[in-house]
Amino acid sequence: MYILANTQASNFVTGVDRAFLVILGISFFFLIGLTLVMIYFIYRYNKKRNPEATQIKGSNTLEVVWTVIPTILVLVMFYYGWAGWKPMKNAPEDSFEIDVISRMWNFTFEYENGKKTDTLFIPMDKPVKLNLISVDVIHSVYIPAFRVKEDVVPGREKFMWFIPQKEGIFELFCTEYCGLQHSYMYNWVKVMPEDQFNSWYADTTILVAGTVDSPTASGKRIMTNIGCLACHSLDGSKLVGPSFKGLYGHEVTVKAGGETKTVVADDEYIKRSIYDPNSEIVEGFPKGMMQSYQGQLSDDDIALMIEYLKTLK
Amino acid sequence: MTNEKHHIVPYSTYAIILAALLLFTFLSVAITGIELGEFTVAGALLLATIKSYLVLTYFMHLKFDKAYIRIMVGFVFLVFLAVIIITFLDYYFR
Amino acid sequence: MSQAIHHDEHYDAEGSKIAMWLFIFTELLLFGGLFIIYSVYRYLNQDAFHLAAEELNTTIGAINTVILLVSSMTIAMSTSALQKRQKGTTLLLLGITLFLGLVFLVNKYFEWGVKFEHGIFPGSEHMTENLSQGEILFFGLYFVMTGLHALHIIIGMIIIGVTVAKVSSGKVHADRSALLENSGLYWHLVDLIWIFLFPLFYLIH
Amino acid sequence: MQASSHIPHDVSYLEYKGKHNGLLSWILSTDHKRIGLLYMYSMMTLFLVGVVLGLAMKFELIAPGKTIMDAQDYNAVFTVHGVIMIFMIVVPGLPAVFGNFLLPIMIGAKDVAFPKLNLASWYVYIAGALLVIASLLFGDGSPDTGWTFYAPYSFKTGANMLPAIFGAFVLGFSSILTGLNFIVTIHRMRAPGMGWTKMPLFPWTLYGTAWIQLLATPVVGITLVLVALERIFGIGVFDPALGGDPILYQHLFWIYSHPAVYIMILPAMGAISEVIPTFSQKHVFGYKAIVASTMAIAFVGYFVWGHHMFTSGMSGTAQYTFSILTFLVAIPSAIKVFNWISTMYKGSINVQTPFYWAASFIFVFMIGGLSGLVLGALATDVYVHDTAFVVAHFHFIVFGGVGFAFFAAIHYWFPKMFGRMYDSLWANVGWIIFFIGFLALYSPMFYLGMQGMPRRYYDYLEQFHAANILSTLGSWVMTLGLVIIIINLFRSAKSGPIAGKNPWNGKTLEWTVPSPPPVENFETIPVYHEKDGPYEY
Ligand code: HEA
Ligand code: HEA
Ligand code: HEC
Ligand code: CUA
Ligand SMILES: [Cu+2]
Repeated sequence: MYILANTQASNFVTGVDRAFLVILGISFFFLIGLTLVMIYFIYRYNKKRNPEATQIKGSNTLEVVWTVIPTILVLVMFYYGWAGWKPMKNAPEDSFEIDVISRMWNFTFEYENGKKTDTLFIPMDKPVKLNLISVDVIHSVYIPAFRVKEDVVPGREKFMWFIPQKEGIFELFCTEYCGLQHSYMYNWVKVMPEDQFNSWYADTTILVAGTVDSPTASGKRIMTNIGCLACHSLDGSKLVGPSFKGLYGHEVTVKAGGETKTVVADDEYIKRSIYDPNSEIVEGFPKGMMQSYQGQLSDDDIALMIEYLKTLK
Repeated sequence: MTNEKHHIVPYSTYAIILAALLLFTFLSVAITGIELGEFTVAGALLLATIKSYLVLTYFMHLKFDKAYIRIMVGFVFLVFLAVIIITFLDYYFR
Repeated sequence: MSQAIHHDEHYDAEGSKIAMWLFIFTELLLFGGLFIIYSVYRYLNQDAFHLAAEELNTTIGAINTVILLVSSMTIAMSTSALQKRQKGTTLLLLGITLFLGLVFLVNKYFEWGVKFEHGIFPGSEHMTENLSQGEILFFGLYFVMTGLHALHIIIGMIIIGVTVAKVSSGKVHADRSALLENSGLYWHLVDLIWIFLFPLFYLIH
Repeated sequence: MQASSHIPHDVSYLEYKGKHNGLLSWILSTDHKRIGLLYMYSMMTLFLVGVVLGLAMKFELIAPGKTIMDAQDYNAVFTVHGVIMIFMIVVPGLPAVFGNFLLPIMIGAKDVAFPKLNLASWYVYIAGALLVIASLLFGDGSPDTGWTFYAPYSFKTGANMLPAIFGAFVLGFSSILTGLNFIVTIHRMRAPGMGWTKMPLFPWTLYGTAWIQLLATPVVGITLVLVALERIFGIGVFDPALGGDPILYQHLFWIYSHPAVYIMILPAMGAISEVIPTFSQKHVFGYKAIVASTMAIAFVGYFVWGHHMFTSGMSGTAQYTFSILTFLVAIPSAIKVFNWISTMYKGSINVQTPFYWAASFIFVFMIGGLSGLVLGALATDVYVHDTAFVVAHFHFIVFGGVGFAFFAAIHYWFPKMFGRMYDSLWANVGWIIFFIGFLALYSPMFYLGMQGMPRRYYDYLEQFHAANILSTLGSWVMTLGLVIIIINLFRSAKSGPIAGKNPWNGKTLEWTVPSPPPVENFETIPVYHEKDGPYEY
């Protein structure tokens, strides 16, 4: 169990696990103790052994005792809970900042130098601050190994921070229910020693897609990374959005501003659909599910994606 | 199950209360007309509170009812107040 | 344990009064939820709320306040009249109350009408394009809260209507006045809510 | 208010022929006992739907990947499961079934204060339930937001939300009307001489519950209306795109839904507080402390809602205030547990089926409640919030608490309700199987949560597999227990041996009337004297 195999993966682990141990300790004490007492009473004062009950109506002393003692205990629990949580609220000034863009149903991590990834790469032993941004509904970033969790609320600026202290790969889940693919909205956190991280970070060539891949391959990669395929299938089946299969060059019936019209899915249309998806709504699909990718995808990216879409006959 | 005799409130009492209520209404219109900054809201709400107190006690007969009904009413308002205050512990300290 | 004499359940005025009060509590909290929302958004969007409140017509608001207060008095008087066994006066006072309620609604109708003409209604293009978020919230709340209040006026008028019928047929009289008292309580509740709505929406700017 | 004079007192409420026959004599009856049974049968039906959905989820989760349904179905299933269980079963559950049946008898009255309103509440309940069910069958797919309807997802999703939201609203109305009726009944209709301190504990908990129903339900009502308006008109109050704050939605939702959990548990505690003294043949220990803790739970429970939002980004001040208040509300529950166990001390314990249920209630309630303390503390809640740990917590306490209390209550009052006895042996067999299945079903979820498995997950990583298998097996064992229990009760209601007036030697008023009770309960209204009281053995 995480709690017992104290993995020390971040600076918060100690505080949180201590709170767990205190609360669980007291809880087990009462649970086992009271259960045993109850079983003993049932056995000892069974009708067979004790045919005549002794009427006792209560005892004020006892009532006071068992009000005061639990009160003290819960205040102790509160204290440990508070102490373990307090440091989570303030990120150090010199934290390494990463933007987390959450959308249905994936996370994109954007670094200050423009790198974008779908796995969170972070340096060890340095405070990391994640700026949490949602473009649609509420999500939540949860890294169990680090004992951190924070909801990502649209329209609000939020953050979380931690100091990774252990090299390795950890899970990162979305824990706020956010619709169809909620359970697939997980990713990995890769903690690397600082020098290794720095060389990864400095290497911006991976950013420049297309130098190694063919245009269609990089188009497909971009789409997979940014999460289009969560809503759009490649095989003609209907998911949240229309399938990409056979989309390019065909006619689509859309509703725009109350009117229904047909348009041909050419480059312009696809670009519009990505930058301003809610101006024209494909018939039979809900408005407001797809959010604009303006600023997330460049025109070049879209060109590559269109190349890929063309192959999906 | 007893049908105790009601206290009959004379018309004049109601008329006086109405006059007071109207007075407070115009007062609050006047007050919010002048710039008091922060205090406008407080002033308007204070007057509204006084007005609702009058309505509750006289129009709604609380003054003539058994004490426990008054206690219930007070309790409900307190609960509501507490809920608002606690909600603001979030918004105010953000 | 001994057994008492059989006593029949019958008309329990106090019981139905408590019931009415309890119902009023739920109504208060129903609006209470909206007041919480209002105060939070007001706190978060002070300036926008000021700006938006300018749009509302204080005069109409004040007139409506006066109307409601007067109607509250008339219905309160009607209980006294009933207890004094003045059936005619009771009915007259109730009639005035109903009439005032109607006038209130007519005013409201015109007030909303003007807003609609200016393109101010939930989801309108004018709002989403020209107004700030705080103003949209203000008008959203304005329509919900005054709308719900108007709904309560309508319900209150129906209840008073029933009371009028029962008073005139003699089913409600000085010794059985619970229905009248309860419809009075309900009407005062409507008044009570307006006492807060009025300054919150019309006055504070 | 019925004309009472010509209703005979030697005919039981089950046989009494009023104006109507057959089904009509039930669905038009204003007799509180018949209404209680109406609620019971309608709840049982809905409950079976909920159970089947629960089992379906567990079956799906037996292995990662798709087993029997796809993700959209799973999301709809847990939503509907949650909505049915919360809004239709456990919130109205004990008050509507046992409260209706027993409250008037226990306080020495002939009926509730407003019998017609009481019947109307049942119709409102059915209307709400049908609306929710309709959202499944018609429209663009079942609701898929979880029972919490969190904004903004709840007005973004393409699913058929409106009937479900409106249904929940209507159900709330039913709950308010029942609460209102009970408060007036308790204030006005207690038997002569029965002061507040002589009222049995079950009516006391109903009283506390009724106040929460009255004061909390309207808040969720208006909130749900706003979500509906948001969907229809786009008024913007919770839509971040229009300036609204989704966190405010959560505040309002939990202002109701946290007190709602005490609506569920208080009557359950009340039922347990009746069962334990009767089977210990002893005066309840600390009557006043139990009453005071009931009211304290009802009151403080109103101010702790924020503990559901520790990760949503409330201010720090709000977070620790809510945490402290949450801990404080645990104290009265602790007091109750201590008093129950002390009641057994030096009793003469008659270990029968209801007592088994009551004792196991205390056990599972402690587990559920103590796990609540883990959730109430800030550091630990941040870790386990929205994981399977929370699911385990609330199944232990909602279902372990309310469900076990329901079974304790039905086995306790069954002879009173139907005039017949059930087969104790089968009842006990059902209990032990159920109990074992229960522990196997939900305990693994604690473990899963501590491992970091989020809730509302259709699919999961391989490391969570083993515990999920155990949990699924547990659900089957428990269902077996449930089937045994239900069959036993149904058979006995028809053909069990005749039970006397007072098979358990209870001391509360319901044991002084015949089983099943006649239509107006008492031929003459009982009077309490100085020495009389509900638990004077
Ligand atoms: C019947 C319903 C019920 C009851 C009674 C409770 C009781 C309690 N609940 Fe629970 N709760 C739910 C139903 C209930 N809960 C539900 C349905 C949810 C999930 C909603 C959702 O998200 O879908 C939830 C979620 C929930 C959360 C949010 C978790 C999260 O989402 O992150 C929290 C956090 O504080 C919490 C805390 C508590 C506490 C402290 C109590 C306390 O009242 C418990 C008190 C009891 C005891 C403490 C045990 C008995 C005492 C002793 C054995 C003596 C020893 C005790 C001491 C020393 C103190 N609950
Ligand atoms: C009373 C509440 C209640 C009950 C009884 C149950 C019963 C069951 N629940 Fe529960 N469940 C919830 C309330 C309840 N659930 C809620 C609120 C959620 C959250 C939904 C959400 O996330 O939105 C949830 C979610 C939930 C999940 C998590 C979904 C997820 O997060 O991925 C799972 C997983 O397996 C599950 C399983 C089960 C199973 C197998 C049963 C059953 O099969 C167990 C069978 C039951 C019995 C054998 C008898 C119980 C008897 C009574 C309760 C008394 C009856 C009373 C009367 C008839 C008046 N439920
Ligand atoms: C949250 C779900 C979701 C995601 C993620 C998503 N979309 Fe969509 N998409 C939709 C929905 C729903 C529609 C139909 C409604 C509309 O037109 O806005 C749609 C419509 C479209 C259309 C028009 C399709 C047609 O048949 O005319 C295109 C093109 C498109 N999306 C491309 C993309 C691309 C490229 C991405 C990723 C960068 C993406 N979508 C991500 C939900 C999504
Ligand atoms: Cu994103 Cu769940
Ligand atoms: Cu809670």
